[in-house]
Amino acid sequence: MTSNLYKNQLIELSHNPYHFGKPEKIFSSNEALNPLCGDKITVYQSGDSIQDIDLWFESVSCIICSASASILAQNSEGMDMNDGIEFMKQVETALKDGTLLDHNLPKALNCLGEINNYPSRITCATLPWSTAIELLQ
Amino acid sequence: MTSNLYKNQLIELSHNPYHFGKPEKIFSSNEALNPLCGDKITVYQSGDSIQDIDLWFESVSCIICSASASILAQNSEGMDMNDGIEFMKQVETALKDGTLLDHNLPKALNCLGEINNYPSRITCATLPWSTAIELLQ
Amino acid sequence: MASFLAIAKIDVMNAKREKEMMKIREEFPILDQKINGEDLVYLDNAASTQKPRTVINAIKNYYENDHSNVHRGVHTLSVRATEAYERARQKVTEFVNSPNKHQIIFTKGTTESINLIASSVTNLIEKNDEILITAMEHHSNIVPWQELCKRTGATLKVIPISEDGDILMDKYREMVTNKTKLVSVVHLSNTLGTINPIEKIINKAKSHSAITVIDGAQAAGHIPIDVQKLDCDFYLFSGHKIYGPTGIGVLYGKEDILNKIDPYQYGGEMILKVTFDETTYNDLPHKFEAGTPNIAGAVGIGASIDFINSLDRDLCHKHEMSLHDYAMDKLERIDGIRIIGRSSNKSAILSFVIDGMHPHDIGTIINQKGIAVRTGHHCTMPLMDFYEIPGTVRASFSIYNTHSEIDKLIDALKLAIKMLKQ
Amino acid sequence: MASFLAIAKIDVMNAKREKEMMKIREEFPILDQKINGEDLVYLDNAASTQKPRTVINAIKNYYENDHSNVHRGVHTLSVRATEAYERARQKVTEFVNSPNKHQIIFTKGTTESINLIASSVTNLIEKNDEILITAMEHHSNIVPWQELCKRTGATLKVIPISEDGDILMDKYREMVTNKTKLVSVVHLSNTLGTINPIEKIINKAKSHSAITVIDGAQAAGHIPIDVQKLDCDFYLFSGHKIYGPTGIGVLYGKEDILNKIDPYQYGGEMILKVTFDETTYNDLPHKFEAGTPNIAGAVGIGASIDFINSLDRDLCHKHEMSLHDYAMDKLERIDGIRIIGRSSNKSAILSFVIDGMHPHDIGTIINQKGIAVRTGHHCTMPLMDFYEIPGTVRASFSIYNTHSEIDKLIDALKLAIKMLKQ
Ligand SMILES: Cc1ncc(COP(=O)(O)O)c(C=O)c1O
Ligand SMILES: Cc1ncc(COP(=O)(O)O)c(C=O)c1O
Repeated sequence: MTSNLYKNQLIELSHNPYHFGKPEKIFSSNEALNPLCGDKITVYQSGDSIQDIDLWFESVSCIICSASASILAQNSEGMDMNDGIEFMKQVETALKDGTLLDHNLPKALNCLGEINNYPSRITCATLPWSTAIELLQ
Repeated sequence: MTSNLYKNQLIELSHNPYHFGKPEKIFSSNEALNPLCGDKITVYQSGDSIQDIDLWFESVSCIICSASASILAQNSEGMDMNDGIEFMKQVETALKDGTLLDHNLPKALNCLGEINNYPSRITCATLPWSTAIELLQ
Repeated sequence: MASFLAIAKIDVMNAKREKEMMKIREEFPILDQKINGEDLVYLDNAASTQKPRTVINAIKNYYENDHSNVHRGVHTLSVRATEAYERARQKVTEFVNSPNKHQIIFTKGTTESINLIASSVTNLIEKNDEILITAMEHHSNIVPWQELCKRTGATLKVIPISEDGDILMDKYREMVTNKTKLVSVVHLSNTLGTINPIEKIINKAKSHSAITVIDGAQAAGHIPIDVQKLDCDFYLFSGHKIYGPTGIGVLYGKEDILNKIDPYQYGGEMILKVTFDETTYNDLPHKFEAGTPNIAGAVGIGASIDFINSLDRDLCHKHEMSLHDYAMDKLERIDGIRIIGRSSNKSAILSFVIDGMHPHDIGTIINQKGIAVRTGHHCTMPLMDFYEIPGTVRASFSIYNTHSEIDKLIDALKLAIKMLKQ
Repeated sequence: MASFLAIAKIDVMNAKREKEMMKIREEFPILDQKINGEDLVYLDNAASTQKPRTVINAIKNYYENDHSNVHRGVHTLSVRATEAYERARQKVTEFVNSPNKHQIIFTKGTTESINLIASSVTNLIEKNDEILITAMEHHSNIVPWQELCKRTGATLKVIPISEDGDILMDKYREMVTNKTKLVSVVHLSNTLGTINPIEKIINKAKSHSAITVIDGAQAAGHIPIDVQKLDCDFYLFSGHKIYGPTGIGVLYGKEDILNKIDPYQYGGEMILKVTFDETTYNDLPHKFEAGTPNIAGAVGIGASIDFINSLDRDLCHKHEMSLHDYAMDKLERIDGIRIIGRSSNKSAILSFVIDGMHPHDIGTIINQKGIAVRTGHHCTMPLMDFYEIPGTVRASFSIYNTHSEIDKLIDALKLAIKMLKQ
């Protein structure tokens, strides 16, 4: 009877997040706060342009947020801007609505499938995505 | 089973109040409002000095207030200032405490003896007295 | 003969309607009691309505099952309390047809809602600007604007009313100019019962880009509110006047203006980030909700909205107006009575004075018969000055009142008059 | 051997005391429930305490029997509601030992109380004046002063604290000068548990004629308050943290300063006379209580004070501290734990962080075991910056908690650590 949210996969992801840290070359960046807990995340677009998505992030945050950021960085890599924004918006909405498992989204996201049972933690999961969308728009 | 407060004596007093109106010669005056109902009373000291008390009053007010003012004017008339203030303070306190009948006060006041059963009306009864005390002090 | 039949027909209809309403009356535990040995007749509904069992129980259940502080907690009770609080906001959103939930701010009551606006718009008001209110406003829709004018150098202007208690719309139209920055008007007058033509008032104000504020304290419980249709900038009301608890009120605002004006109170919840050098404010609605909110109060107002939604509002309206008309008719037959407020568009509020008798004396005497009316200036002193009276006796009717209660009111009034005249 | 006996003796005493306290626990209906299949362990008392049956019933009874609007009514229900409201004020008066009833102002809560002061003292603060707060203040005792400083040009200065979480009193004494116009300090820190030496702080401030404000949000439920002995200008707290309802708070003020400062909100009750040209304000406490007050909230806080008065407060204090010390001892044995707040003068609040683990993750996981703790910055972000942490896990104990609940907390924490370390 322990939490269903904190699965191995999620915890591992948060221990070894993808693209955690400042990239060598920063094209642009965006910082955001989680007003509920005061957590902070900075999302960077690496390289010379915003066309090919290559996101990195730094954060002081919980496992949900770190894992979510890691999934974002890995699964958006190489998308062009428009596709990327659309993808991110889709994920953000699905996280909020609790419909993550209903769409054809990257499997990696499944580990956040339970998040809608933890309403106070949804912002933790969406924060990287909303921050990235703001960055790209 | 009608109100015990509204006795004939009280109503008569209010219909024919003693010293109702502006005196010919005003030494000083004081106006007060009842914040609960917005009623207004002006108390006048008639004559050339404040030494011999001779109070008059004008008011837009309820029966309780008018009758109380009438009793005040009649029963303080001719007192010297110090005695008058003491008397008025005694009545004011007795009205508030509901001890009007316990003291050796003018009989005319007995018609206000029930006032402490009408807490929202106590200020109506005390207003002339507190206004007069302020005037004299 | 025809007219007699017509009257009889109305009576039957009224009686039928009243029978319906009596099921609702049973929902209000407070009404079933004796005052001075007589059945309580509660006709002070414009001051505060009574609460149905569902509202009282919603508050009790909240404290017995779900209470915790909101918004910042990850544990179950905190999540539940947050959901209960936000569900209440959703109910208010639908109740006034706000386009968004975050445009609903919870306050202490109408008075705080108006104070919030008058304080937070300060940065939008300049010297020589004009603020318009009407001659029938409640003190809470007068004094905050007086203070705003003091602070900013703006001028407060008062739209006059007719002897019947209607806003003089022609005068109003003349008064609105490009100097007019804000118009704040009561929807339903608590003293006169007048229902003001706020659609027209708002339209005219908007044609000069003035901010529009509607004091809905009395209206919200009686008139269905649609803020999108009204298109006002702000609409305000109190929980305790719509069968809900004390200590909770509502401010609806348009999104752009809520974003433009300053926060009102500062503290927890309303911030995004605090350092000793600088503070960043949170988004709507949190920007205007500093500190631990009245969670149980919100739950209670939510339950009161559920209660209202469960009513046949048209039936309720007809019942209230039938009580009003019945009382008016009987009152007018009493010698020396003067009705204050004779608008042709009225709600079930009846103010009157009786020649040579003070409202307080009347109120105290009829209370001996169990009858609760409000007496005095009803926080509308300037209106009393206009009618040159010290105050009125005000009987205000609600869904749970009955025609026989009005008979009792009339009998008690006659007795009071007899006593006071002697 | 000696020490083993000593420990055993304490345990017996604790157990005996706890048995006493369990009668009190039964008064709190909410505590008897399962969360995620486990018994609720409510350790979030610093955010909000739970309510005893007597408080819940007082509110219910008020609505079922006595509700009406207050102060201006002559009918029986209005008189009763007014008496209930003023009786609550009398209870608060005695609770804090205020010399007079009219020095007790009812507000929405601590946050509003502080905002009221920060707004109403504006006319007493000038450019170049200094306002002192400490590094451990709650946002509600920071942001209103930042805004006051913005408005007036005064400077906000922050009294530093030690790593243990104590105010550096030497530094404080240096900082108080003739420029110091106001000192606002938390009595009991909601994050650290530190009980500040407010008598000394107030004395020093008064020696330079500074206004003293004490945020008693956390203290009022745990420490007997005597405002006359403290001799502070203002003392503030919230109902919901002293077993009372949400939406009601208290501001105690000295009479002279309450008379000197401006009103805060404007409307009904707080006026003596209103014309369109001019308004005269009412006396204390009404000057600061505009609009229909939270009558049921006042009745509720009155009942919560009755409840506190019915307790053996010394016993309660010993019980809470025994829980605190027991938890502290067990926590310190856990690898990687860091206690935040180690003052030698502490209340039963325990904040901690665990190496490499985020408070939110811990809070969410132990909630699965029914355990409610608060996680995050606790509205003290600048304090988090001082300790260079994003937040803490905070377990705060109340009279109804038990030693075995702490065992459950510790077990759940160990499980969370195991999960998060894997
Ligand atoms: C120390 C302290 N001050 C102020 C507050 C604010 O109290 P409220 O949210 O009840 O207004 C709190 C409550 O979180 C607190 O702990
Ligand atoms: C028309 C009107 N406006 C404002 C108010 C003030 O409402 P509250 O006292 O609930 O703040 C009232 C209530 O008396 C009212 O009738």
